[in-house]
Amino acid sequence: MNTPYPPEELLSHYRLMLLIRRFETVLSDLFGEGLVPGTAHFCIGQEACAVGATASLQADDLVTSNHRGHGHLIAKGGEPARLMAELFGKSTGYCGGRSGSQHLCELKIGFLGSNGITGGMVAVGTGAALSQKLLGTNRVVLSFFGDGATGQGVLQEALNMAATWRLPIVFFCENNGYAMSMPVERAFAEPSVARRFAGFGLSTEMVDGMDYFAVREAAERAVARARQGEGPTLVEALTYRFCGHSKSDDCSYRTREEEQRWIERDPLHLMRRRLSELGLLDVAGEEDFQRQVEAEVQAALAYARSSSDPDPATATSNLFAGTYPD
Amino acid sequence: MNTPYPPEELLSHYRLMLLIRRFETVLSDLFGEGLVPGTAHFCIGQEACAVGATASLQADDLVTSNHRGHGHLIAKGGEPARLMAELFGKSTGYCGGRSGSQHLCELKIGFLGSNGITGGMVAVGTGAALSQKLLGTNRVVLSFFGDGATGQGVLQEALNMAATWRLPIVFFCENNGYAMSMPVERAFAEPSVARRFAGFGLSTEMVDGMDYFAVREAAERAVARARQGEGPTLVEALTYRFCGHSKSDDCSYRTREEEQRWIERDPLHLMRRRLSELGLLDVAGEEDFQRQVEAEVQAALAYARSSSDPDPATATSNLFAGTYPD
Amino acid sequence: MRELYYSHAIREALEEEMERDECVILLGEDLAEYGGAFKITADIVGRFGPERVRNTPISEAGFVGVAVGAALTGLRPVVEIMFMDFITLAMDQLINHAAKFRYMYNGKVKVPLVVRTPAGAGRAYGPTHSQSLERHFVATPGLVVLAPATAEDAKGMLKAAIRCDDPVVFVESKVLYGRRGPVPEGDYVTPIGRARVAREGKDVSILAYSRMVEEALRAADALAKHGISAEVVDLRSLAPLDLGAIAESVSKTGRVVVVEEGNTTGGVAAEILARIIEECFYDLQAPPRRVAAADVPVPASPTLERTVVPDASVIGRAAAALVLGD
Amino acid sequence: MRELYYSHAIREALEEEMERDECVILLGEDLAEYGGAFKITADIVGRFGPERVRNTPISEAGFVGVAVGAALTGLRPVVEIMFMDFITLAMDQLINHAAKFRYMYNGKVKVPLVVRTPAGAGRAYGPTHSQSLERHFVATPGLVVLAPATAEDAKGMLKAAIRCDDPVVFVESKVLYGRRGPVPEGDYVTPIGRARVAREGKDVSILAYSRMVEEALRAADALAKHGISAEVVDLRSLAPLDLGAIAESVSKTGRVVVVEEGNTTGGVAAEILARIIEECFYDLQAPPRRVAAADVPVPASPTLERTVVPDASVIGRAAAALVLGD
Ligand SMILES: Cc1ncc(C[n+]2csc(CCOP(=O)(O)OP(=O)(O)O)c2C)c(N)n1
Ligand SMILES: Cc1ncc(C[n+]2csc(CCOP(=O)(O)OP(=O)(O)O)c2C)c(N)n1
Ligand SMILES: [Mg+2]
Ligand SMILES: [Mg+2]
Repeated sequence: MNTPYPPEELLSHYRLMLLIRRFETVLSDLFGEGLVPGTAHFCIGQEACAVGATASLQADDLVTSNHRGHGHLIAKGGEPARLMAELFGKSTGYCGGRSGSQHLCELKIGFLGSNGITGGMVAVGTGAALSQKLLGTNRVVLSFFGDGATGQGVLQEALNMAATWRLPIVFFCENNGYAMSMPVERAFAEPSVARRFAGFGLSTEMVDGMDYFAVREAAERAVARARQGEGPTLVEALTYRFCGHSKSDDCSYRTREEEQRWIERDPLHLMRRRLSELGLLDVAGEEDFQRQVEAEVQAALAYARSSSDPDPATATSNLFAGTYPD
Repeated sequence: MNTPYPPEELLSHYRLMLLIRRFETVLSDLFGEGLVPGTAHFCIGQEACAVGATASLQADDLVTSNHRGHGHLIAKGGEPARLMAELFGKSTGYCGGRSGSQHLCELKIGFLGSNGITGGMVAVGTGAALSQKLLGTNRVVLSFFGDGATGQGVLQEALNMAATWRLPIVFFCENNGYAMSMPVERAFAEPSVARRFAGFGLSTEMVDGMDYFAVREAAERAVARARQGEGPTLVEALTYRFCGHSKSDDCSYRTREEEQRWIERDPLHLMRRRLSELGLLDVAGEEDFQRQVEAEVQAALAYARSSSDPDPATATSNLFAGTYPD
Repeated sequence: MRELYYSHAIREALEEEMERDECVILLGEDLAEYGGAFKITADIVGRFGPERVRNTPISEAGFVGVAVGAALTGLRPVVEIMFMDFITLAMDQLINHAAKFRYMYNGKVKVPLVVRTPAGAGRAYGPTHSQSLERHFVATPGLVVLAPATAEDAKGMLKAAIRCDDPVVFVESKVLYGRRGPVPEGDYVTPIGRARVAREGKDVSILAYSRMVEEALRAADALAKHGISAEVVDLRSLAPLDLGAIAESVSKTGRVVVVEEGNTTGGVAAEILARIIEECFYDLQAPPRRVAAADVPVPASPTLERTVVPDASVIGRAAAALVLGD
Repeated sequence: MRELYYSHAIREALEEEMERDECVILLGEDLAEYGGAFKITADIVGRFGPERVRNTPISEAGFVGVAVGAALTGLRPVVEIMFMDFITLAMDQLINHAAKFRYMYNGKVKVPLVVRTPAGAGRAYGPTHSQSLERHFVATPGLVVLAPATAEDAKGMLKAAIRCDDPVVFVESKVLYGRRGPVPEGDYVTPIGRARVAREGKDVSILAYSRMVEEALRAADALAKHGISAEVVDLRSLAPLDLGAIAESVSKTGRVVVVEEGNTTGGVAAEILARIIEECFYDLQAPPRRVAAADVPVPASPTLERTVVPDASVIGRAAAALVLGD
């Protein structure tokens, strides 16, 4: 048993997955208690997708995300504290409290943005890939979306343009089997996203979305193709959200047995097992990580709680860049 | 050499193709001389699609059409005179002069409508198919569109819903190689419409769109599937428009050689040859048809010319069905 | 009279209409078993089955297009757009299809379509889940736009909408969903095109709709304490507008504040101001005012959201300034 | 000064800006070799190549989305929507993406996007090829909306639009394309947010934009013959509006007619009337009026089209009635 990846990297990615899990779990509890405004969608169960796919990128590559984007942001280097502050609607949040959970952006870490419009950012990401191509940057775009989002025409249009123009983008679909309550088999005559778009003239690949290694390998192949000018790849990662769709959801549309089957393939367990098989992680190491992660999440929470609300006087600022009169 | 179709029917369909050709040719000349308001798109070269596909329908089946819809309307039983009057913007036109070339409708003959928004009517046709299914009518919808229209997300969304819900609809794509000036190979990484959507979970078929018999046979298979509750079929008919995209177009985006190759496969010639091989049509018969068709087109023209303009006082009528105050 | 939640009043209207008319069907995301994001349609699928209560893929353009086609051919679809913000994806289906068909086909067809959708801020859902976009539909000839403020009207107006042969955009309020009010049992219809005087007064007219009626009434209470008698008119039918009721109130008070939850510029209030100027100029004792959201997207932070969106205190101040002079 | 067609002035602006800044690219249907439906971009691809002058598939939502993403990441895309009527397909990209990004990401990004599109009736193209839909963008915070009436402004304002760091909807007029007027050579910019007095007068102000300026000037000529001195203000920047210029003209004349080619209800004129009421009420000697299209789609028949769309004679009558009393 070995791996081509540096042990330090694997451990730090595992730690990142733990961090995302803990962040989301704490957050979800806070929502449950009504302590956070608005709503949010948690990616508990899908951490191998966020971390495995992002692992294939360089720091200046770009990511676009969707409503379930906390993991993507953290995986791309986002700070839990500023994310938490954003969720609390605080001035120290990534977007000063304006954006909330679904509309995140931090260009400094190549996180181009998420948006509450399902599917919309995939076209935006495709445009970012066009920029990379025309500006000759050699950067790649990784665009995350769900199975449900593939119902959107604009996403399908973007797939075609990316394929036709051979843009440097990886379309990464986290197929977690449901769009809110809608099972993928009921929304699409062809439930596999990779098979559905196999005719679109781009590379497609299906991968186990619970397995960090599988995700990372597929994403690396796709990123390499993109970077070498061989055009886009659509990666379909089969995964599952262990939580409800958003803060209030009793998951009545799926069975406890199905949930159990997936929970047995918890990406954290799979990775932990693999790391211990590789001799990289023991119980003490795991506990240490857990402590670190807990501390980081609690610090994020403290930061968010102690931050100030945005100043109402700023409520209309930053609409336009322009200096022309309004 | 024989055919399963009644001779009378074949002859009348051939005559219909001649009629459409003549109608469009005369109309195109009139536009050239600036004698018709607005604009229009002629289907010269694509008559086997309109007539062959519509031949697979029963009278009360429904058709939706696109901007290049004169042939579809005439094939479904439309009167050239009322169509011509509509193109002239006259009160006797199918929509009282309001709709012009691109927005035709005549429910009496099952022509549900065309619209100037490329791709839009395919979703509308899909909705009509949903009605047939829920109302249990046993009717089928035939929805015409071009290769270019397949770029529209809403059309792709409709394909999926029809496939998922197994709706009684035939998606009939007239792939004439271009969307306006855009070659299909440049617009789509996968230029074949049938191949591009093969993964969508509907039946797909590619057919020679210059050959009435091939079109009709494919359409009949598709209509039969639809009527038997086996869901939608996407038929891709390879065809060519012998004319420009619309009234003013010098076709600089394609070569004269390419045009010549297709003109050698003129659907009228192919059908005429076949009919004479079948012993159904001789030179006298052909001349007779030509005379009939010429007379019909001239009568249509006379009708349109002698019709009155719409009364300006009616310009705002028929916006709402409602009786509530406005 | 028994009291119902606004949300349950809507559900009752749907159920009664589905019972009354087999052609009424529901289409939208997650509205079957899940009951929709706001549980409005909970349990309806159990009664009427999945053919008539149809979960769609996430394809707003497509399923609104499908509903338009279904409405053209005998069904009476009631579509749910989960948040009004997403209706931008179906704008073409509404503006270039549903709204135009009857007119452009010269009265040959009708489009008995209802698009129900929750609008408005107040829940810290952020920029893509808080908009009030009815302005776009009021500005589109051929559409009816309704926006009830009470549970009673929610039921009566939805019934009117479903029975109406024209396309209706039915604006619900996600905040009002949780309000209770008296609702008659059984069948009744609130006529389209008629405003309602929610509170009589003589010094100033406050015209509002949907959730803003509540704020207007609160403002009127406060004004009363200062000896100002405010009349509150619930416009509820935005297209057609009840100009008679508006004129009557304005002629009585001579002063008018028009309130809207959406942004200030280009909104429904602008149109109403224009109409008042055109119809009631000489009745005015002071320039009419509008109170609406600041011209920015709705921020997620509750502090900022409150700053941006109008409430009773801004309304009250505007009304008082009108009466007392600035 | 040399004279150019309005269409050629636009082309010159595009070429000069593409020359000046490599980041400027063109995206749209058929705009490369074919030069677009109105030949505005003819020959540009020859100079700048197909990477920067990029034909798209028929995917308005997709390619506007792509352009938004490109604008976010360093390019300055100028998108062409072939007819403004089709912009309904890209509404979500404009309203929920382009317009919101800067605000909701709290000023971290800019979206230097231009969407050029020909609007208006007058060519008998019918209901889906004749609309003036700028109202929707004026009503969306975060968008700049420009609508030049002269060749000089077409060039200067398009340059301003391209250099502007905010998303711009640039409304062209298909009728004005064929008008010539003086156009300075070389570089100049018409500032955003500034109206232009097209003709001075003292009895009544006629505020108009795009093609309606021509009609307003014609009306002013006719009014002059009856001794009425009309001032014509070309608004040209619809968002931001030049309220100063409007107030100045209104305070001079005390009477105002606002003209718009689009439908009456909910249009740009409604907003301007509302602003005038809010800002200039006590300057008014008579109720301001609007002159706009009847509230119906634009019919194809030239007779009906003329009836529905405003022209010099309706404007003149409205202005005269204001001055002389009804
Ligand atoms: C345009 C649009 N339509 C609908 C929604 C509501 N919505 C938010 S998330 C979601 C399901 C998305 O499913 P999927 O893409 O599979 O992502 P997942 O939630 O499973 O991660 C829906 C319907 C939305 N936000 N935007
Ligand atoms: C939404 C929309 N986009 C663009 C157009 C302009 N347009 C009209 S026809 C056409 C080409 C359509 O190509 P295709 O679907 O292949 O049909 P064909 O003209 O070849 O028959 C285009 C771009 C339109 N009418 N509607
Ligand atoms: Mg999913
Ligand atoms: Mg074509």
